[in-house]
Amino acid sequence: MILDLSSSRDLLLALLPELVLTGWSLVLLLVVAWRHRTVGDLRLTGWVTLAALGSTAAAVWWLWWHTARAAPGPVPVMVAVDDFRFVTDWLFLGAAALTVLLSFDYLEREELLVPEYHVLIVFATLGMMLMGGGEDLMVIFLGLELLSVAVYVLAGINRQSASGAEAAFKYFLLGAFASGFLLYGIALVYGATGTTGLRAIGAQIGAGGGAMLAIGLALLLIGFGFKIAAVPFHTWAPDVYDGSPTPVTAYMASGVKAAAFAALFRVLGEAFPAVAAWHQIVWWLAVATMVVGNLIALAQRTVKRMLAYSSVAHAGYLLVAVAAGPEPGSAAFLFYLVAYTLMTLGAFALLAAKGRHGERDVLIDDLAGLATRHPWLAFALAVCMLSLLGFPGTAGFIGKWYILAAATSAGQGVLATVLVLTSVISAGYYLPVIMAMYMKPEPFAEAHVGMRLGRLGYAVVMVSVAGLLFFGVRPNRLLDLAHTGGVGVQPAPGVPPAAPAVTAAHARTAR
Amino acid sequence: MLLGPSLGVSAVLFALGVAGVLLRRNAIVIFMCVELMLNAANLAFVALAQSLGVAGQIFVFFVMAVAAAETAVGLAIILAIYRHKQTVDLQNINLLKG
Amino acid sequence: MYARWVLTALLAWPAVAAAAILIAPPRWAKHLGFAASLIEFAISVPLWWTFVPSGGMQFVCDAPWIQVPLFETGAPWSIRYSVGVDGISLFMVLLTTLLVPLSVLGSYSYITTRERAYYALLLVLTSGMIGVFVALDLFLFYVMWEVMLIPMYFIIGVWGGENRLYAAIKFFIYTMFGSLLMLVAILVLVYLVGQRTGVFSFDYFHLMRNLGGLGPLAFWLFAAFFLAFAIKVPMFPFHTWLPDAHVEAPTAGSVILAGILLKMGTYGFLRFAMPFFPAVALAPPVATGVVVLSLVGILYGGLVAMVQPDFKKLIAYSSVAHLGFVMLGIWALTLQSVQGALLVMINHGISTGALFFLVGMIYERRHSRLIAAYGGIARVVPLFAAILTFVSLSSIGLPGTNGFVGEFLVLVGAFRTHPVAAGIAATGVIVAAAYLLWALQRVIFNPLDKPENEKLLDLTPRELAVLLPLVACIVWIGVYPKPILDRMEPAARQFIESVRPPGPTATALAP
Amino acid sequence: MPGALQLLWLVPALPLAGFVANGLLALRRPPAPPAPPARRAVSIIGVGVLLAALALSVAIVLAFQRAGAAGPLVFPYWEWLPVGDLHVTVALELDQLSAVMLLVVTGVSSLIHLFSVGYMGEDPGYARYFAYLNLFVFFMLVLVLGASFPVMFVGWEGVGLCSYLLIGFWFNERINADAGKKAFLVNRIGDVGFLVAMLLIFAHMGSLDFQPVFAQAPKLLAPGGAAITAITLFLFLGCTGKSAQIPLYTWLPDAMQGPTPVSALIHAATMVTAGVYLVARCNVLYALAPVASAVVAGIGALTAFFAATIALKQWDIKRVLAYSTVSQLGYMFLGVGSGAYAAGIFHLVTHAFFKALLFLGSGSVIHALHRAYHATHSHEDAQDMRNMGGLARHLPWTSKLMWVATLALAGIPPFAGFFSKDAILSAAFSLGDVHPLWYVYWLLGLLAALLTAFYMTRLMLYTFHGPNRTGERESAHLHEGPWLMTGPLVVLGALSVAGGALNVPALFRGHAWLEHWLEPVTAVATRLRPAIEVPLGTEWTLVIAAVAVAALGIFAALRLLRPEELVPARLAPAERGFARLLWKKWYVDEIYDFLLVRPLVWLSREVLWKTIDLGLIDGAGVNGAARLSQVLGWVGSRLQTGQLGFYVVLFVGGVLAVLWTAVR
Repeated sequence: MILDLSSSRDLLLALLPELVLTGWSLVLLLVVAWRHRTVGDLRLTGWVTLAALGSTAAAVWWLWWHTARAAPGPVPVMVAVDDFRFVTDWLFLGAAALTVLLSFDYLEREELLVPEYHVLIVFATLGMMLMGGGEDLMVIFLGLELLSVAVYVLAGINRQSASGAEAAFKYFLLGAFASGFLLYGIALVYGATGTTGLRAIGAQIGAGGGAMLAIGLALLLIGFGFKIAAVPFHTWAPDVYDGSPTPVTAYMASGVKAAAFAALFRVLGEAFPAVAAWHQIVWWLAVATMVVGNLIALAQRTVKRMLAYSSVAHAGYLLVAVAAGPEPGSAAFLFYLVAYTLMTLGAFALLAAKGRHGERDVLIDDLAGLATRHPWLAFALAVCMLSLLGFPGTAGFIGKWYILAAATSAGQGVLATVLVLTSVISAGYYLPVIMAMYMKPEPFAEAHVGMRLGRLGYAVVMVSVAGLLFFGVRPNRLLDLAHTGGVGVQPAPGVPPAAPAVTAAHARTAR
Repeated sequence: MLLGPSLGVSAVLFALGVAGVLLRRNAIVIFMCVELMLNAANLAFVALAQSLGVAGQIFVFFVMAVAAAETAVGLAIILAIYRHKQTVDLQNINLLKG
Repeated sequence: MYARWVLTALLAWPAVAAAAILIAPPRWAKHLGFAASLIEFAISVPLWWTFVPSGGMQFVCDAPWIQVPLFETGAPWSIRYSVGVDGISLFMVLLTTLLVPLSVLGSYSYITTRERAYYALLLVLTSGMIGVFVALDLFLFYVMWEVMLIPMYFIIGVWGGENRLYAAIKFFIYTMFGSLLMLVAILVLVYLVGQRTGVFSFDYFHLMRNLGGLGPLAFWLFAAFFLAFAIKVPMFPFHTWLPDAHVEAPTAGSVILAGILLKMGTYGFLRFAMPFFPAVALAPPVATGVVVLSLVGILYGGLVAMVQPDFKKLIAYSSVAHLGFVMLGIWALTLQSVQGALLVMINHGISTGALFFLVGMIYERRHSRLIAAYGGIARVVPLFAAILTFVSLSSIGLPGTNGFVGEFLVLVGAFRTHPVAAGIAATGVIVAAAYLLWALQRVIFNPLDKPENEKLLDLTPRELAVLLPLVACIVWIGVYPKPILDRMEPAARQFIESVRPPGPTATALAP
Repeated sequence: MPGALQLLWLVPALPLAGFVANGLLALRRPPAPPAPPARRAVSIIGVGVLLAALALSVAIVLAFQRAGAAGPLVFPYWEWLPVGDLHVTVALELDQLSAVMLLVVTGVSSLIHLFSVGYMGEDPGYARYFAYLNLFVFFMLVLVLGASFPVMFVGWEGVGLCSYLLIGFWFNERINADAGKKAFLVNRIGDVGFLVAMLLIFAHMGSLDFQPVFAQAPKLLAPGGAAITAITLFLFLGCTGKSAQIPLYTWLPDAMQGPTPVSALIHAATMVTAGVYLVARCNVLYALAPVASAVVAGIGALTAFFAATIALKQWDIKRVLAYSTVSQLGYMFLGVGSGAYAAGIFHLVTHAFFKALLFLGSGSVIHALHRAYHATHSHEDAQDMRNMGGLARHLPWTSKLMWVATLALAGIPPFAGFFSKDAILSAAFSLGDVHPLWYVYWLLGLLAALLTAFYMTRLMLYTFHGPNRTGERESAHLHEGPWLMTGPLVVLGALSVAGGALNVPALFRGHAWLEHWLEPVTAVATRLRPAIEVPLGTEWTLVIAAVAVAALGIFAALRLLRPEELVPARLAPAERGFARLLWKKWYVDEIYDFLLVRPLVWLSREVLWKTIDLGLIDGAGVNGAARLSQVLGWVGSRLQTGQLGFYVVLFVGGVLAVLWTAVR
């Protein structure tokens, strides 16, 4: 159905999911205001949150089902109405839901009786949805801030933990710093083009703008580069991931990063397809991120930090999809996000089951002999690791393969090569986990007695593992979905596709 | 009118903010520098608004709101870290590293 | 019916059986495994008769698998489940199905821990190996190629020797390094061909038909394929994973490694690398380089094998030498040499497999692979000594055994196109005799001076059951290889024509 | 075609069956000394198949003669290697040459099998021994009957294998195992020559079967051209390995570690003559390659002389005979090299007789001494002539028969050796006016004859005459072996006496039967390279010279040597001076070891394996890369200081880089 966003009714329809979630968030706030004493309250808010997320997803589905589209009109469109938004929304909601499921046991175990936790997750998710659907730089900025502010708090939600506090602290300071750049970039772009609407900008630029625009774009990239933890703006990520409570880490590694990527993708694809400059920048960011992330992960001993760096490395892989441009890259990008979210959540869920007090102390070798004690958990973790490694038979492989295909068909042969070479390095830190679990003896009899995963945790793990294996063998549906979603990100009509980028890429491969 | 100079001023402000974040060691001061950067952006918006229409000025309000929220949260976080470390000097806050 | 489904059955059955073993009681594991592999063999045997030598690709089964909508412009990338065998892969499949039951039987007493997992993995491995040999879709081929890594990785890493972890990860990363580059090459290939024809397909024949005129890029693509396969073969500078993997792997692992996995490299050259890029492969510098490398492999492998203190390492290095003959035969590109190469591939699987079995059997009794730990045991274990001698003789190519037939054909064929190389390669047989006879003397001859060797028990009926089929094959192929040669001749001819279009240079093809 | 001929396949098949049967018997557990019934079964199988084969081959040869087929008869059995234009069929070929070899091989083998029954009687590996022996005969028959180079190659390497197994028969003594390995490896070196020759032949003539190759060779290959010379030289390399010629002769003396009947059969009568057979078989090719023929003759002459010098100073009775064998093989090559193929084969046959006799004789001597020492539990070397002496009293038959063989070997008329040796020498001499080099060859041959006569006489003196040095307690136990051992000796003795009759040249009113018999085989060669007639006078001179030299040798030995001055081995002083040089075999083995073996092993171990493989490729390359990335990762993680200030610095650095890229 075609929504004429100039009419308030249609506008509300277009915003339905966000409105639903906002409403729920208010409800939750009220609930929390009265019920925040006992574990029961915690559970209650948790379930309410799940309900909120579910209903929002339903709302998204409703729009998707009616193939809602915005009518072309004079009024500047603030929020996109396309499949890209819907797919990413599902992604965010799913990540959030899994995180919540994961959090039930975790919060109880760590005695974190803070129902606000769930409220914050809802707000963060709302911010994500705004980022993924924002058709205007300002909306995206607001979404990002909404997200960030919520996550700052989540990072430090555990007031007892010094590391949690420090994580929140670092995240907050650097985050605010970075958002300063983002904002200034927006200002410059606004100055250069006179608008902040993405498609409007794209139409404005046409064949490319002046220095002001270039700088503005650069600053935008920096702002997003921080959120997606691209080298050299990644420095916060390991520490914050390390210090935050594990479910939050999972949420950050999957959802937050996904949101930032979605926004970045939309901005570059819709507003700046014709500007050649960002291709080079993204190209270098991708290479640096892949190399540095993988290399440093190689030197890690604790599982959590290793996973943190590996998420940096994966940001690099996703940047390759970005560098491939929206034309071939979008679908690969979405598919990979789904796979990545699943495997990250699965891995962190298992880590949460293994460890205590933030799991900062779980060494890779502490998993020794897990396979004999908890074969199924070991199997699940092995699947996640293989999927992270991009091994055939898992969704991780299809995702990586898809990105490679996109990159090669965009003429980014060198990027593809760097990607596979760095993946070889990544085998150097994913395999040791499997080795520890399967090939090393239990250090002592009670090594793994403490390890237990609640029913809901199991649900999370099973969902992700099942998803990974299923999409690894039969990804067709998901591929189609990703594709339809990817089509959403299109430059405004009449804007030439990023021809210079491809030629530049070819030149690069030729070199 | 005065577009160029006011943009220049905002740029200088922004640079100052960045420099402050670079050089200072006290969390509060750093945070103030960050606010400085945001305000630089605000100034740019306002300056641009006079030629590009009212949108820019509206943005400023958004940004101020956001800044306020950030401040609230930020100060709380700094407070929390102070509880743990009895200091807000960056030097001593490196539990997480490697 | 049979023709359409046999390959699918060969692929599916072991996987199903593996699942069954996992849920069955542990004490049944070995018997179930043996039964399953025997059934697998039984399924494959009729191939021998129903195969029509002149029929080209046969037993084809083809179905759509994954449709990857990559662009708006251009058709989707189609990945198919497409399998078939010709005169080249037929024998690889049969070799696999023959060696696997023997390996299972040979592991009965060797494997005492986690039997279910072991036999399940062995069967999964079987699926993977057969998949590599029958895949006619490059995506499927790649998937199988990698999938087969995991079971081998576990077999080495879990049931291997003291240094197994190092060997396992080395094997894994070494192989992955090559194959990932190959993946990029495959993608580039598909993309280029797709651009040219508008059909983005991984289908082998589609690519074969529409390749050519790749220009300088062809060299890099070939290089990627070459690296992947050369590591697997292994050719001279890329061989160092082999000794470690062979030595650390349990008997069955070594047998399958040497018997089948190595063949995948040479098979890759025969099926993909050379037919895809004949111009590059036959370009003087490349061709010369390969021939030189294979000569180095023959002599270097032999000489290094001669001084190995560890019997398994000795055999491992001897594999390098044998595979050198194969590479020489393939690149010499005459009918005799190519068929000789194929024959050497089969023979090496049989003879070296038998050698590994024998070493494993004596290792089980004495728990030492060091040659120096034995001596004079022919007096206490005459049967063992007799079979070991016989197999060694076949491995050094004594006329009347299979070893001679293969090497002789390679030499005869190679002599027509590379006389000098053939002459040098011929001296390899001296080295071969040197290292094996010397080892033989130090193991079964010489004074029986170690008291712990005096109580050794001779081969049990089960072990005989493992060895005698191989011995029978050794004699059969040595005396009457005609049935095999007839079945592979058309395929070999076709391979040569595909690489070097019939012309004045193809006199070697004239019957 | 007469029916017997159709059974040609059975001749090799019988020994093969014997091998299988005895092999299975040998593998019965436990491998204890077999009980008498089993032993009898083994002997019956082992010897029976041979006698059957002998009878059959006699019948076949008679049938062949009756059939009077001019050309060879080829019996194809099955296609072996049909690949493209390469067609190798498993086929046997019967012609005059292979007929002769057939008889020699089966005949001598049967005798030696009989002898072995007595000789190996007490050995625990009795069944294994006969299995190997039968297998050897099988391969030898394949060698002489094969109708194509590859089939012949099967036998060629097969006999090498059996010699390897039989030399190392008592494998629990390192020296035996070493000798066996050495034999196989040295033979392998020669076999590569054979292999390369086959490659050349196929490349140039597109076939590997004897008939087409020999038929087309004159058309396809320019006489004396590079191709034919290369082919023939590579073939000869094979011969030097198999037939123990310079430079590959060193394995044969060591091969004496095997049981004595084996030495008699394999290392004197049959296998080592395979090279001569090969050259005779390829006479067409050699006739086309004069240079190669000259090389063959030259190497032969040289070896004949060189080996004879070593034989002068050996104390081990079998080693004397071994070097004598090497030298006599040299003779044969001198003959075939000089184009006198018939003469070469003739000497091959006669040599088979008397050398087998000598070995078996020495065998019974050793047997006797061995039993003697065994009876008195003393550990003396039963093969050292210094422990013998005066055995003629204890072993009358043996000594008489060995004297016959000695005279035959020395070339004293009318014994067999005289005729064959004379034919070779005159053939060599006759080529002298083609090229003076041949006179040198002839001279070498003559000197070799002198030395031969000398060392053989020495052997006989020290062994059978003079005082006994075995020790008085032992000498009581010295006596002949059972009839099973002496019987074959008698037969061989008769053959050594009468063998010459096979080919009495016209000079002595004979009509060179063997030569005419072989004519169909050598016809082409003789057409290509007609033999040069020497005037009657010269021929007589040559004969007289040869006989005189032989007589001189014997006489000198009788005069110079003093058996009574000898002392038993354990008391004997070390050799000195030139004698030591000879005794040490000119140190050839040591030189090979020093120049070839050690450097190769060192290279392989220290350079190839430890340096290149472990050091460079694996250490620096593979693990180096892994370690490098680990180090880089470590450095990177150190940069992650945890200091927010530093993070900001990195951040701003990144900002500048990005901005620079953007505005550039």
